[in-house]
Amino acid sequence: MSMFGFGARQPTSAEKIAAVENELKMIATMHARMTKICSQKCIDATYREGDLAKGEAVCLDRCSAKFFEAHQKISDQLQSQSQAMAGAGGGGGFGI
Amino acid sequence: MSMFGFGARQPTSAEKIAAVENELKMIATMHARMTKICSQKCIDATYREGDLAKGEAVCLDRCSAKFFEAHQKISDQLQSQSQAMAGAGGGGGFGI
Amino acid sequence: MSMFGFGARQPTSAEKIAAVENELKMIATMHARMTKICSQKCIDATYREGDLAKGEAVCLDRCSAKFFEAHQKISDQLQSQSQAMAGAGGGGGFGI
Amino acid sequence: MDNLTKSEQQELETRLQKRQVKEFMTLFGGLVDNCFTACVDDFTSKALSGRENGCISRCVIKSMATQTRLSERFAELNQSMTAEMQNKRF
Amino acid sequence: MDNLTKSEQQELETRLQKRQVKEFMTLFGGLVDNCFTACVDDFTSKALSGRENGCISRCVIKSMATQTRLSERFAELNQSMTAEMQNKRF
Amino acid sequence: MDNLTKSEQQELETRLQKRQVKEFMTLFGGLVDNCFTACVDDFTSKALSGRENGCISRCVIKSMATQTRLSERFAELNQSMTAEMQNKRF
Repeated sequence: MSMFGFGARQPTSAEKIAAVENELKMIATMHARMTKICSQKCIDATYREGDLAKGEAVCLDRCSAKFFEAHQKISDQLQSQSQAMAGAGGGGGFGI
Repeated sequence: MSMFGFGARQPTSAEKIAAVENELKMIATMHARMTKICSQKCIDATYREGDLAKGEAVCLDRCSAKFFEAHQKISDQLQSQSQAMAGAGGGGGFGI
Repeated sequence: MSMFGFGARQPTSAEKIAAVENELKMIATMHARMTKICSQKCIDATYREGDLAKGEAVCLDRCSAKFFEAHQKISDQLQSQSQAMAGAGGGGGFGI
Repeated sequence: MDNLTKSEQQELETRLQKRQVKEFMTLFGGLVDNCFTACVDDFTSKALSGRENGCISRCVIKSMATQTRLSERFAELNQSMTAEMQNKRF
Repeated sequence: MDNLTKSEQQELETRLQKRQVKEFMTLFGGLVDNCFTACVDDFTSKALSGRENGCISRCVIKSMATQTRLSERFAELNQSMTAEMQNKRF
Repeated sequence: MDNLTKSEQQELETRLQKRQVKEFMTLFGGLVDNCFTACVDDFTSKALSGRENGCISRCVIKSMATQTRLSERFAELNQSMTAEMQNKRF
Protein backbone atom coordinates (compact mmCIF):
# COMPACT_ATOMS: atom_id res chain seq x y z
CA MET A 1 0.00 0.00 0.00
CA SER A 2 1.32 3.43 -0.85
CA MET A 3 0.22 7.02 -0.56
CA PHE A 4 1.14 7.71 -4.17
CA GLY A 5 -1.31 5.80 -6.30
CA PHE A 6 0.44 2.66 -7.52
CA GLY A 7 3.63 3.46 -5.57
CA ALA A 8 6.95 2.31 -6.93
CA ARG A 9 5.63 -0.72 -8.84
CA GLN A 10 4.43 -0.54 -12.42
CA PRO A 11 0.63 -0.43 -12.75
CA THR A 12 -0.82 -3.44 -14.55
CA SER A 13 -2.65 -3.06 -17.85
CA ALA A 14 -5.98 -3.54 -16.10
CA GLU A 15 -5.14 -0.79 -13.62
CA LYS A 16 -4.07 1.65 -16.32
CA ILE A 17 -7.23 1.03 -18.33
CA ALA A 18 -9.41 1.30 -15.21
CA ALA A 19 -7.79 4.64 -14.31
CA VAL A 20 -8.52 6.18 -17.72
CA GLU A 21 -12.00 4.65 -17.71
CA ASN A 22 -12.75 6.06 -14.26
CA GLU A 23 -11.71 9.54 -15.26
CA LEU A 24 -13.94 9.45 -18.33
CA LYS A 25 -16.77 8.02 -16.25
CA MET A 26 -16.49 10.87 -13.78
CA ILE A 27 -16.61 13.42 -16.57
CA ALA A 28 -19.65 11.68 -18.11
CA THR A 29 -21.41 11.65 -14.74
CA MET A 30 -20.74 15.35 -14.24
CA HIS A 31 -22.05 16.02 -17.72
CA ALA A 32 -25.24 14.07 -17.04
CA ARG A 33 -25.84 15.83 -13.73
CA MET A 34 -25.30 19.25 -15.28
CA THR A 35 -27.67 18.47 -18.12
CA LYS A 36 -30.38 17.38 -15.73
CA ILE A 37 -30.09 20.33 -13.38
CA CYS A 38 -29.66 23.04 -16.00
CA SER A 39 -32.58 21.67 -18.02
CA GLN A 40 -34.75 21.86 -14.91
CA LYS A 41 -33.58 25.38 -14.12
CA CYS A 42 -33.81 26.83 -17.64
CA ILE A 43 -36.30 24.99 -19.82
CA ASP A 44 -40.01 25.80 -19.83
CA ALA A 45 -41.62 22.40 -19.20
CA THR A 46 -44.91 23.15 -20.98
CA TYR A 47 -43.25 22.51 -24.37
CA ARG A 48 -45.51 24.92 -26.23
CA GLU A 49 -42.50 25.57 -28.45
CA GLY A 50 -40.09 23.02 -29.91
CA ASP A 51 -37.29 25.53 -30.41
CA LEU A 52 -35.00 26.71 -27.67
CA ALA A 53 -36.05 30.28 -26.85
CA LYS A 54 -33.23 32.84 -26.81
CA GLY A 55 -33.70 33.29 -23.06
CA GLU A 56 -33.51 29.54 -22.47
CA ALA A 57 -30.31 29.23 -24.50
CA VAL A 58 -28.61 32.06 -22.59
CA CYS A 59 -29.79 30.55 -19.32
CA LEU A 60 -28.22 27.18 -20.28
CA ASP A 61 -24.89 28.87 -21.05
CA ARG A 62 -24.82 30.68 -17.72
CA CYS A 63 -26.09 27.69 -15.79
CA SER A 64 -23.32 25.47 -17.16
CA ALA A 65 -20.66 28.07 -16.31
CA LYS A 66 -22.02 28.40 -12.77
CA PHE A 67 -22.22 24.63 -12.43
CA PHE A 68 -18.53 24.24 -13.27
CA GLU A 69 -17.63 27.03 -10.87
CA ALA A 70 -19.67 25.45 -8.08
CA HIS A 71 -18.18 22.02 -8.83
CA GLN A 72 -14.65 23.40 -8.56
CA LYS A 73 -15.45 25.42 -5.47
CA ILE A 74 -16.97 22.45 -3.63
CA SER A 75 -14.07 20.24 -4.68
CA ASP A 76 -11.60 22.80 -3.24
CA GLN A 77 -13.63 23.21 -0.07
CA LEU A 78 -13.75 19.46 0.59
CA GLN A 79 -10.05 19.16 -0.14
CA SER A 80 -9.04 21.89 2.33
CA GLN A 81 -11.45 20.46 4.93
CA SER A 82 -10.06 16.96 4.52
CA GLN A 83 -6.50 18.31 4.70
CA ALA A 84 -7.34 20.27 7.84
CA MET A 85 -8.69 17.07 9.38
CA ALA A 86 -6.17 14.54 8.10
CA GLY A 87 -3.01 16.61 8.42
CA ALA A 88 -0.47 15.82 5.71
CA GLY A 89 -2.11 12.77 4.02
CA GLY A 90 -2.04 12.98 0.21
CA GLY A 91 -3.10 10.35 -2.33
CA GLY A 92 -6.84 10.29 -2.91
CA GLY A 93 -8.00 13.89 -3.00
CA PHE A 94 -11.30 15.26 -4.20
CA GLY A 95 -10.38 17.15 -7.40
CA ILE A 96 -11.85 16.11 -10.70
CA MET B 1 -14.93 -2.10 -37.26
CA SER B 2 -18.17 -2.55 -39.16
CA MET B 3 -21.45 -0.77 -39.52
CA PHE B 4 -23.38 -4.01 -39.17
CA GLY B 5 -23.01 -5.17 -35.59
CA PHE B 6 -20.34 -7.87 -35.50
CA GLY B 7 -19.67 -7.65 -39.27
CA ALA B 8 -18.57 -10.73 -41.14
CA ARG B 9 -16.83 -12.47 -38.22
CA GLN B 10 -18.59 -14.78 -35.80
CA PRO B 11 -19.54 -13.12 -32.50
CA THR B 12 -17.76 -14.63 -29.49
CA SER B 13 -19.70 -16.33 -26.69
CA ALA B 14 -19.18 -13.31 -24.47
CA GLU B 15 -20.59 -11.01 -27.14
CA LYS B 16 -23.63 -13.19 -27.76
CA ILE B 17 -24.41 -13.39 -24.06
CA ALA B 18 -23.88 -9.66 -23.63
CA ALA B 19 -26.25 -8.91 -26.49
CA VAL B 20 -29.09 -10.96 -24.98
CA GLU B 21 -28.32 -9.56 -21.54
CA ASN B 22 -28.41 -5.99 -22.84
CA GLU B 23 -31.77 -6.49 -24.48
CA LEU B 24 -33.26 -7.89 -21.27
CA LYS B 25 -31.66 -5.09 -19.29
CA MET B 26 -33.25 -2.50 -21.55
CA ILE B 27 -36.66 -4.08 -21.13
CA ALA B 28 -36.21 -4.23 -17.35
CA THR B 29 -35.19 -0.57 -17.28
CA MET B 30 -38.22 0.43 -19.32
CA HIS B 31 -40.42 -1.58 -16.97
CA ALA B 32 -38.93 0.12 -13.92
CA ARG B 33 -39.36 3.59 -15.40
CA MET B 34 -42.95 2.91 -16.38
CA THR B 35 -43.76 1.58 -12.92
CA LYS B 36 -42.31 4.66 -11.27
CA ILE B 37 -44.03 7.19 -13.52
CA CYS B 38 -47.43 5.50 -13.71
CA SER B 39 -47.47 5.00 -9.92
CA GLN B 40 -46.83 8.71 -9.48
CA LYS B 41 -49.50 9.64 -12.00
CA CYS B 42 -52.21 7.24 -10.82
CA ILE B 43 -51.83 6.29 -7.17
CA ASP B 44 -53.23 8.39 -4.32
CA ALA B 45 -50.18 8.89 -2.08
CA THR B 46 -52.11 9.29 1.17
CA TYR B 47 -52.56 5.53 1.43
CA ARG B 48 -55.84 5.76 3.29
CA GLU B 49 -56.77 2.54 1.50
CA GLY B 50 -54.61 -0.53 0.97
CA ASP B 51 -56.59 -1.76 -2.03
CA LEU B 52 -56.21 -0.40 -5.53
CA ALA B 53 -59.29 1.70 -6.22
CA LYS B 54 -61.10 0.94 -9.48
CA GLY B 55 -60.14 4.37 -10.83
CA GLU B 56 -56.50 3.80 -9.95
CA ALA B 57 -56.45 0.41 -11.68
CA VAL B 58 -57.96 1.82 -14.87
CA CYS B 59 -55.53 4.74 -14.74
CA LEU B 60 -52.60 2.29 -14.51
CA ASP B 61 -53.84 0.37 -17.56
CA ARG B 62 -54.17 3.52 -19.64
CA CYS B 63 -50.93 5.01 -18.37
CA SER B 64 -48.98 1.90 -19.35
CA ALA B 65 -50.55 1.89 -22.84
CA LYS B 66 -49.72 5.56 -23.30
CA PHE B 67 -46.20 5.00 -22.00
CA PHE B 68 -45.55 2.31 -24.61
CA GLU B 69 -46.99 4.51 -27.32
CA ALA B 70 -44.82 7.45 -26.26
CA HIS B 71 -41.76 5.20 -26.02
CA GLN B 72 -42.29 3.96 -29.57
CA LYS B 73 -43.06 7.42 -30.90
CA ILE B 74 -39.93 8.95 -29.38
CA SER B 75 -37.83 6.05 -30.64
CA ASP B 76 -39.16 6.59 -34.18
CA GLN B 77 -38.65 10.34 -33.97
CA LEU B 78 -35.03 9.99 -32.87
CA GLN B 79 -34.41 7.42 -35.58
CA SER B 80 -35.74 9.62 -38.36
CA GLN B 81 -33.87 12.62 -36.96
CA SER B 82 -30.61 10.70 -36.77
CA GLN B 83 -31.14 9.36 -40.29
CA ALA B 84 -31.85 12.87 -41.56
CA MET B 85 -28.58 14.00 -39.99
CA ALA B 86 -26.37 11.03 -40.69
CA GLY B 87 -27.58 10.15 -44.18
CA ALA B 88 -27.53 6.40 -44.82
CA GLY B 89 -25.74 5.08 -41.64
CA GLY B 90 -27.35 1.96 -40.17
CA GLY B 91 -26.13 -0.23 -37.35
CA GLY B 92 -27.01 1.10 -33.91
CA GLY B 93 -30.53 2.48 -34.15
CA PHE B 94 -32.80 3.59 -31.36
CA GLY B 95 -35.59 1.01 -31.35
CA ILE B 96 -36.14 -1.19 -28.34
CA MET C 1 -30.32 -25.79 -8.17
CA SER C 2 -31.12 -25.80 -4.46
CA MET C 3 -33.40 -23.98 -2.09
CA PHE C 4 -30.57 -23.49 0.40
CA GLY C 5 -28.15 -21.03 -1.16
CA PHE C 6 -25.25 -23.00 -2.57
CA GLY C 7 -26.77 -26.33 -1.58
CA ALA C 8 -24.51 -29.23 -0.70
CA ARG C 9 -21.55 -28.17 -2.83
CA GLN C 10 -18.81 -25.85 -1.61
CA PRO C 11 -19.21 -22.25 -2.79
CA THR C 12 -16.38 -21.10 -5.05
CA SER C 13 -14.10 -18.24 -4.05
CA ALA C 14 -15.88 -15.92 -6.46
CA GLU C 15 -19.25 -16.82 -4.93
CA LYS C 16 -18.05 -16.30 -1.37
CA ILE C 17 -16.58 -12.90 -2.24
CA ALA C 18 -19.71 -11.91 -4.16
CA ALA C 19 -21.90 -12.85 -1.19
CA VAL C 20 -19.95 -10.66 1.24
CA GLU C 21 -19.77 -7.88 -1.34
CA ASN C 22 -23.52 -8.02 -1.93
CA GLU C 23 -24.29 -7.75 1.74
CA LEU C 24 -22.05 -4.71 2.11
CA LYS C 25 -23.54 -3.20 -1.01
CA MET C 26 -27.04 -3.59 0.38
CA ILE C 27 -26.06 -1.89 3.61
CA ALA C 28 -24.39 0.94 1.67
CA THR C 29 -27.51 1.39 -0.47
CA MET C 30 -29.71 1.53 2.60
CA HIS C 31 -27.37 4.08 4.14
CA ALA C 32 -27.48 6.25 1.02
CA ARG C 33 -31.27 6.11 0.83
CA MET C 34 -31.65 6.99 4.50
CA THR C 35 -29.26 9.92 4.14
CA LYS C 36 -31.15 11.30 1.19
CA ILE C 37 -34.61 10.97 2.72
CA CYS C 38 -33.75 12.15 6.23
CA SER C 39 -31.84 15.15 4.82
CA GLN C 40 -34.91 16.11 2.82
CA LYS C 41 -37.19 15.64 5.82
CA CYS C 42 -35.03 17.41 8.41
CA ILE C 43 -32.67 19.97 6.86
CA ASP C 44 -33.72 23.54 6.10
CA ALA C 45 -32.76 23.92 2.43
CA THR C 46 -32.20 27.68 2.52
CA TYR C 47 -28.76 27.18 4.09
CA ARG C 48 -28.80 30.44 5.98
CA GLU C 49 -26.76 28.65 8.61
CA GLY C 50 -23.81 26.33 8.06
CA ASP C 51 -24.22 24.60 11.43
CA LEU C 52 -26.75 21.88 12.13
CA ALA C 53 -29.45 23.45 14.28
CA LYS C 54 -30.34 21.53 17.45
CA GLY C 55 -33.79 20.79 16.03
CA GLU C 56 -32.32 19.48 12.80
CA ALA C 57 -29.90 17.19 14.65
CA VAL C 58 -32.68 15.71 16.80
CA CYS C 59 -34.85 15.30 13.72
CA LEU C 60 -32.03 13.35 11.99
CA ASP C 61 -31.69 11.03 14.98
CA ARG C 62 -35.41 10.29 15.07
CA CYS C 63 -35.70 10.03 11.31
CA SER C 64 -32.92 7.42 11.16
CA ALA C 65 -34.53 5.39 13.95
CA LYS C 66 -37.90 5.50 12.19
CA PHE C 67 -36.27 4.60 8.88
CA PHE C 68 -34.74 1.46 10.35
CA GLU C 69 -38.02 0.53 11.97
CA ALA C 70 -39.90 1.02 8.68
CA HIS C 71 -37.23 -0.94 6.79
CA GLN C 72 -37.58 -3.87 9.16
CA LYS C 73 -41.34 -3.70 9.18
CA ILE C 74 -41.61 -3.69 5.39
CA SER C 75 -39.11 -6.52 5.14
CA ASP C 76 -41.19 -8.60 7.58
CA GLN C 77 -44.43 -7.77 5.79
CA LEU C 78 -43.04 -8.81 2.41
CA GLN C 79 -41.66 -12.00 3.90
CA SER C 80 -44.94 -13.04 5.47
CA GLN C 81 -46.81 -12.13 2.27
CA SER C 82 -44.44 -14.14 0.11
CA GLN C 83 -44.66 -17.08 2.52
CA ALA C 84 -48.45 -16.88 2.46
CA MET C 85 -48.28 -17.00 -1.34
CA ALA C 86 -45.46 -19.47 -1.86
CA GLY C 87 -46.20 -21.90 0.92
CA ALA C 88 -43.05 -23.44 2.43
CA GLY C 89 -40.29 -22.02 0.12
CA GLY C 90 -37.19 -20.84 2.02
CA GLY C 91 -33.85 -19.68 0.71
CA GLY C 92 -33.85 -16.10 -0.57
CA GLY C 93 -36.09 -14.10 1.71
CA PHE C 94 -36.38 -10.36 2.04
CA GLY C 95 -34.51 -9.58 5.27
CA ILE C 96 -31.45 -7.40 5.21
CA MET D 1 -28.15 -14.10 -32.33
CA ASP D 2 -30.47 -16.05 -30.06
CA ASN D 3 -28.92 -19.36 -31.00
CA LEU D 4 -26.85 -19.96 -27.91
CA THR D 5 -24.98 -23.15 -27.14
CA LYS D 6 -25.74 -25.03 -23.94
CA SER D 7 -22.84 -23.56 -21.99
CA GLU D 8 -23.71 -20.10 -23.23
CA GLN D 9 -27.26 -20.62 -22.01
CA GLN D 10 -25.98 -21.68 -18.61
CA GLU D 11 -23.76 -18.61 -18.34
CA LEU D 12 -26.70 -16.42 -19.35
CA GLU D 13 -28.91 -18.12 -16.76
CA THR D 14 -26.39 -17.40 -14.02
CA ARG D 15 -26.24 -13.77 -15.02
CA LEU D 16 -30.00 -13.44 -15.15
CA GLN D 17 -30.28 -14.85 -11.65
CA LYS D 18 -27.85 -12.21 -10.41
CA ARG D 19 -29.88 -9.59 -12.23
CA GLN D 20 -33.09 -10.81 -10.60
CA VAL D 21 -31.58 -10.52 -7.14
CA LYS D 22 -30.44 -7.01 -7.99
CA GLU D 23 -33.84 -6.04 -9.36
CA PHE D 24 -35.58 -7.40 -6.34
CA MET D 25 -33.33 -5.34 -4.06
CA THR D 26 -34.06 -2.22 -6.12
CA LEU D 27 -37.76 -2.89 -5.89
CA PHE D 28 -37.58 -3.44 -2.15
CA GLY D 29 -35.48 -0.30 -1.67
CA GLY D 30 -37.89 1.73 -3.77
CA LEU D 31 -40.78 0.47 -1.66
CA VAL D 32 -39.09 1.53 1.57
CA ASP D 33 -38.23 4.94 0.10
CA ASN D 34 -41.66 5.54 -1.29
CA CYS D 35 -43.69 4.35 1.68
CA PHE D 36 -41.43 6.04 4.24
CA THR D 37 -41.53 9.34 2.33
CA ALA D 38 -45.31 9.19 1.93
CA CYS D 39 -46.18 8.04 5.45
CA VAL D 40 -43.64 9.45 7.91
CA ASP D 41 -43.55 13.16 8.60
CA ASP D 42 -43.68 13.50 12.34
CA PHE D 43 -40.33 13.64 14.11
CA THR D 44 -41.48 14.41 17.63
CA SER D 45 -40.86 10.75 18.48
CA LYS D 46 -38.30 8.15 17.44
CA ALA D 47 -40.76 5.28 17.10
CA LEU D 48 -43.31 4.88 14.33
CA SER D 49 -46.81 5.91 15.45
CA GLY D 50 -49.89 3.75 14.94
CA ARG D 51 -51.00 6.00 12.11
CA GLU D 52 -47.60 5.74 10.41
CA ASN D 53 -47.51 1.97 10.83
CA GLY D 54 -50.95 1.64 9.29
CA CYS D 55 -50.05 3.92 6.41
CA ILE D 56 -46.84 1.98 5.68
CA SER D 57 -48.66 -1.32 5.76
CA ARG D 58 -51.36 -0.11 3.34
CA CYS D 59 -48.68 1.48 1.15
CA VAL D 60 -46.83 -1.85 0.84
CA ILE D 61 -50.01 -3.74 -0.06
CA LYS D 62 -51.07 -1.14 -2.59
CA SER D 63 -47.59 -0.88 -4.12
CA MET D 64 -47.43 -4.65 -4.58
CA ALA D 65 -50.83 -4.62 -6.26
CA THR D 66 -49.63 -1.78 -8.50
CA GLN D 67 -46.49 -3.72 -9.39
CA THR D 68 -48.47 -6.81 -10.25
CA ARG D 69 -50.99 -4.97 -12.42
CA LEU D 70 -48.33 -2.99 -14.27
CA SER D 71 -46.23 -6.12 -14.85
CA GLU D 72 -49.22 -7.84 -16.47
CA ARG D 73 -49.88 -4.85 -18.70
CA PHE D 74 -46.19 -4.53 -19.52
CA ALA D 75 -45.98 -8.17 -20.60
CA GLU D 76 -49.02 -7.80 -22.87
CA LEU D 77 -47.83 -4.54 -24.40
CA ASN D 78 -44.30 -5.82 -24.86
CA GLN D 79 -45.58 -8.92 -26.63
CA SER D 80 -47.84 -7.02 -29.01
CA MET D 81 -45.07 -4.51 -29.72
CA THR D 82 -42.59 -7.27 -30.50
CA ALA D 83 -45.11 -8.92 -32.80
CA GLU D 84 -45.73 -5.62 -34.57
CA MET D 85 -42.05 -4.98 -35.09
CA GLN D 86 -41.54 -8.44 -36.59
CA ASN D 87 -44.40 -7.79 -39.00
CA LYS D 88 -42.68 -4.61 -40.10
CA ARG D 89 -39.36 -6.34 -40.64
CA PHE D 90 -40.51 -9.30 -42.74
CA MET E 1 -0.52 7.09 -16.89
CA ASP E 2 -1.87 7.93 -20.31
CA ASN E 3 0.90 6.00 -22.07
CA LEU E 4 -1.05 2.93 -23.04
CA THR E 5 0.28 0.19 -25.28
CA LYS E 6 -1.58 -0.68 -28.46
CA SER E 7 -3.43 -3.62 -26.96
CA GLU E 8 -4.35 -1.55 -23.92
CA GLN E 9 -5.73 1.14 -26.22
CA GLN E 10 -7.82 -1.46 -28.02
CA GLU E 11 -9.21 -2.81 -24.77
CA LEU E 12 -10.03 0.75 -23.67
CA GLU E 13 -11.71 1.45 -27.01
CA THR E 14 -13.94 -1.62 -26.58
CA ARG E 15 -14.94 -0.53 -23.11
CA LEU E 16 -15.66 3.02 -24.23
CA GLN E 17 -17.93 1.72 -26.97
CA LYS E 18 -19.88 -0.25 -24.39
CA ARG E 19 -20.06 2.86 -22.24
CA GLN E 20 -21.37 4.92 -25.16
CA VAL E 21 -24.15 2.45 -25.81
CA LYS E 22 -25.06 2.56 -22.12
CA GLU E 23 -24.99 6.35 -22.04
CA PHE E 24 -27.14 6.56 -25.12
CA MET E 25 -29.71 4.27 -23.53
CA THR E 26 -29.70 6.40 -20.37
CA LEU E 27 -30.21 9.52 -22.47
CA PHE E 28 -33.03 7.93 -24.42
CA GLY E 29 -34.68 6.65 -21.25
CA GLY E 30 -34.38 10.07 -19.63
CA LEU E 31 -36.00 11.65 -22.67
CA VAL E 32 -38.96 9.28 -22.51
CA ASP E 33 -39.34 9.85 -18.76
CA ASN E 34 -39.08 13.59 -18.99
CA CYS E 35 -41.32 14.11 -22.01
CA PHE E 36 -43.94 11.63 -20.84
CA THR E 37 -44.05 13.17 -17.36
CA ALA E 38 -44.30 16.70 -18.78
CA CYS E 39 -46.82 16.00 -21.55
CA VAL E 40 -49.17 13.22 -20.46
CA ASP E 41 -51.64 13.84 -17.67
CA ASP E 42 -54.97 12.74 -19.03
CA PHE E 43 -55.95 9.14 -18.37
CA THR E 44 -59.51 9.17 -19.67
CA SER E 45 -58.23 7.41 -22.80
CA LYS E 46 -55.57 4.78 -23.50
CA ALA E 47 -54.24 6.42 -26.67
CA LEU E 48 -52.13 9.59 -26.80
CA SER E 49 -54.22 12.63 -27.77
CA GLY E 50 -53.21 15.06 -30.52
CA ARG E 51 -52.17 17.59 -27.90
CA GLU E 52 -50.03 15.02 -26.07
CA ASN E 53 -48.42 13.84 -29.31
CA GLY E 54 -47.56 17.42 -30.26
CA CYS E 55 -46.16 18.16 -26.82
CA ILE E 56 -43.99 15.01 -26.85
CA SER E 57 -42.67 15.81 -30.31
CA ARG E 58 -41.72 19.38 -29.32
CA CYS E 59 -40.25 18.09 -26.07
CA VAL E 60 -37.96 15.69 -27.95
CA ILE E 61 -36.78 18.40 -30.34
CA LYS E 62 -36.17 20.89 -27.55
CA SER E 63 -34.43 18.31 -25.35
CA MET E 64 -32.07 17.37 -28.18
CA ALA E 65 -31.26 21.05 -28.76
CA THR E 66 -30.65 21.43 -25.02
CA GLN E 67 -28.36 18.38 -25.01
CA THR E 68 -26.39 19.71 -27.96
CA ARG E 69 -25.96 23.20 -26.52
CA LEU E 70 -24.96 21.91 -23.07
CA SER E 71 -22.52 19.43 -24.58
CA GLU E 72 -20.78 22.24 -26.46
CA ARG E 73 -20.55 24.37 -23.33
CA PHE E 74 -19.40 21.39 -21.30
CA ALA E 75 -16.59 20.63 -23.74
CA GLU E 76 -15.40 24.26 -23.65
CA LEU E 77 -15.58 24.52 -19.87
CA ASN E 78 -13.92 21.16 -19.36
CA GLN E 79 -11.07 22.15 -21.65
CA SER E 80 -10.44 25.47 -19.96
CA MET E 81 -10.65 23.85 -16.53
CA THR E 82 -8.15 21.16 -17.50
CA ALA E 83 -5.80 23.83 -18.89
CA GLU E 84 -6.10 25.82 -15.66
CA MET E 85 -5.35 22.81 -13.49
CA GLN E 86 -2.23 21.98 -15.50
CA ASN E 87 -1.01 25.56 -15.09
CA LYS E 88 -1.41 25.21 -11.33
CA ARG E 89 0.54 21.97 -11.24
CA PHE E 90 3.59 22.97 -13.25
CA MET F 1 -19.78 -17.97 4.66
CA ASP F 2 -17.54 -15.37 6.29
CA ASN F 3 -14.61 -17.78 6.53
CA LEU F 4 -12.54 -16.47 3.67
CA THR F 5 -9.02 -17.58 2.89
CA LYS F 6 -6.21 -15.04 2.80
CA SER F 7 -6.28 -14.60 -0.96
CA GLU F 8 -10.06 -14.27 -0.89
CA GLN F 9 -9.73 -11.58 1.77
CA GLN F 10 -7.24 -9.72 -0.42
CA GLU F 11 -9.54 -9.90 -3.43
CA LEU F 12 -12.42 -8.65 -1.29
CA GLU F 13 -10.26 -5.82 0.06
CA THR F 14 -9.43 -4.69 -3.49
CA ARG F 15 -13.07 -4.68 -4.45
CA LEU F 16 -14.09 -2.78 -1.34
CA GLN F 17 -11.50 -0.12 -2.11
CA LYS F 18 -12.99 0.31 -5.57
CA ARG F 19 -16.42 0.51 -4.01
CA GLN F 20 -15.26 3.19 -1.57
CA VAL F 21 -13.91 5.31 -4.40
CA LYS F 22 -17.22 4.91 -6.21
CA GLU F 23 -19.22 5.78 -3.10
CA PHE F 24 -17.12 8.82 -2.47
CA MET F 25 -17.71 10.03 -6.02
CA THR F 26 -21.45 9.49 -5.59
CA LEU F 27 -21.41 11.43 -2.34
CA PHE F 28 -19.42 14.26 -3.91
CA GLY F 29 -21.71 14.37 -6.95
CA GLY F 30 -24.78 14.39 -4.73
CA LEU F 31 -23.33 17.29 -2.75
CA VAL F 32 -22.74 19.32 -5.92
CA ASP F 33 -26.26 18.54 -7.18
CA ASN F 34 -27.94 19.32 -3.92
CA CYS F 35 -26.07 22.51 -3.07
CA PHE F 36 -26.22 23.86 -6.62
CA THR F 37 -29.95 23.17 -6.85
CA ALA F 38 -30.63 24.76 -3.47
CA CYS F 39 -28.37 27.81 -3.83
CA VAL F 40 -28.24 28.85 -7.49
CA ASP F 41 -31.32 30.31 -9.12
CA ASP F 42 -30.20 33.52 -10.73
CA PHE F 43 -29.08 33.27 -14.33
CA THR F 44 -28.61 36.95 -15.12
CA SER F 45 -24.86 36.39 -14.76
CA LYS F 46 -22.46 33.58 -15.59
CA ALA F 47 -20.42 33.84 -12.39
CA LEU F 48 -21.58 32.78 -8.94
CA SER F 49 -22.68 35.78 -6.83
CA GLY F 50 -21.45 36.42 -3.30
CA ARG F 51 -24.77 35.22 -1.93
CA GLU F 52 -24.62 32.02 -3.97
CA ASN F 53 -21.03 31.35 -2.93
CA GLY F 54 -21.91 31.81 0.73
CA CYS F 55 -24.94 29.54 0.41
CA ILE F 56 -22.91 26.80 -1.31
CA SER F 57 -20.20 26.99 1.32
CA ARG F 58 -22.70 26.69 4.20
CA CYS F 59 -24.53 23.93 2.33
CA VAL F 60 -21.32 21.88 2.05
CA ILE F 61 -20.50 22.31 5.75
CA LYS F 62 -24.03 21.45 6.82
CA SER F 63 -24.25 18.47 4.47
CA MET F 64 -20.99 17.05 5.80
CA ALA F 65 -22.26 17.45 9.37
CA THR F 66 -25.50 15.73 8.34
CA GLN F 67 -23.54 12.88 6.73
CA THR F 68 -21.42 12.42 9.83
CA ARG F 69 -24.36 12.42 12.23
CA LEU F 70 -26.41 10.03 10.12
CA SER F 71 -23.44 7.69 9.67
CA GLU F 72 -23.03 7.47 13.44
CA ARG F 73 -26.72 6.74 13.93
CA PHE F 74 -26.68 4.25 11.06
CA ALA F 75 -23.76 2.34 12.59
CA GLU F 76 -25.50 2.15 15.97
CA LEU F 77 -28.84 1.10 14.52
CA ASN F 78 -27.24 -1.43 12.18
CA GLN F 79 -25.34 -2.99 15.07
CA SER F 80 -28.37 -3.30 17.31
CA MET F 81 -30.46 -4.69 14.43
CA THR F 82 -27.80 -7.30 13.62
CA ALA F 83 -27.63 -8.29 17.30
CA GLU F 84 -31.41 -8.60 17.43
CA MET F 85 -31.54 -10.77 14.33
CA GLN F 86 -28.90 -13.11 15.70
CA ASN F 87 -30.90 -13.46 18.91
CA LYS F 88 -33.92 -14.47 16.84
CA ARG F 89 -31.96 -17.07 14.89
CA PHE F 90 -30.30 -18.94 17.76
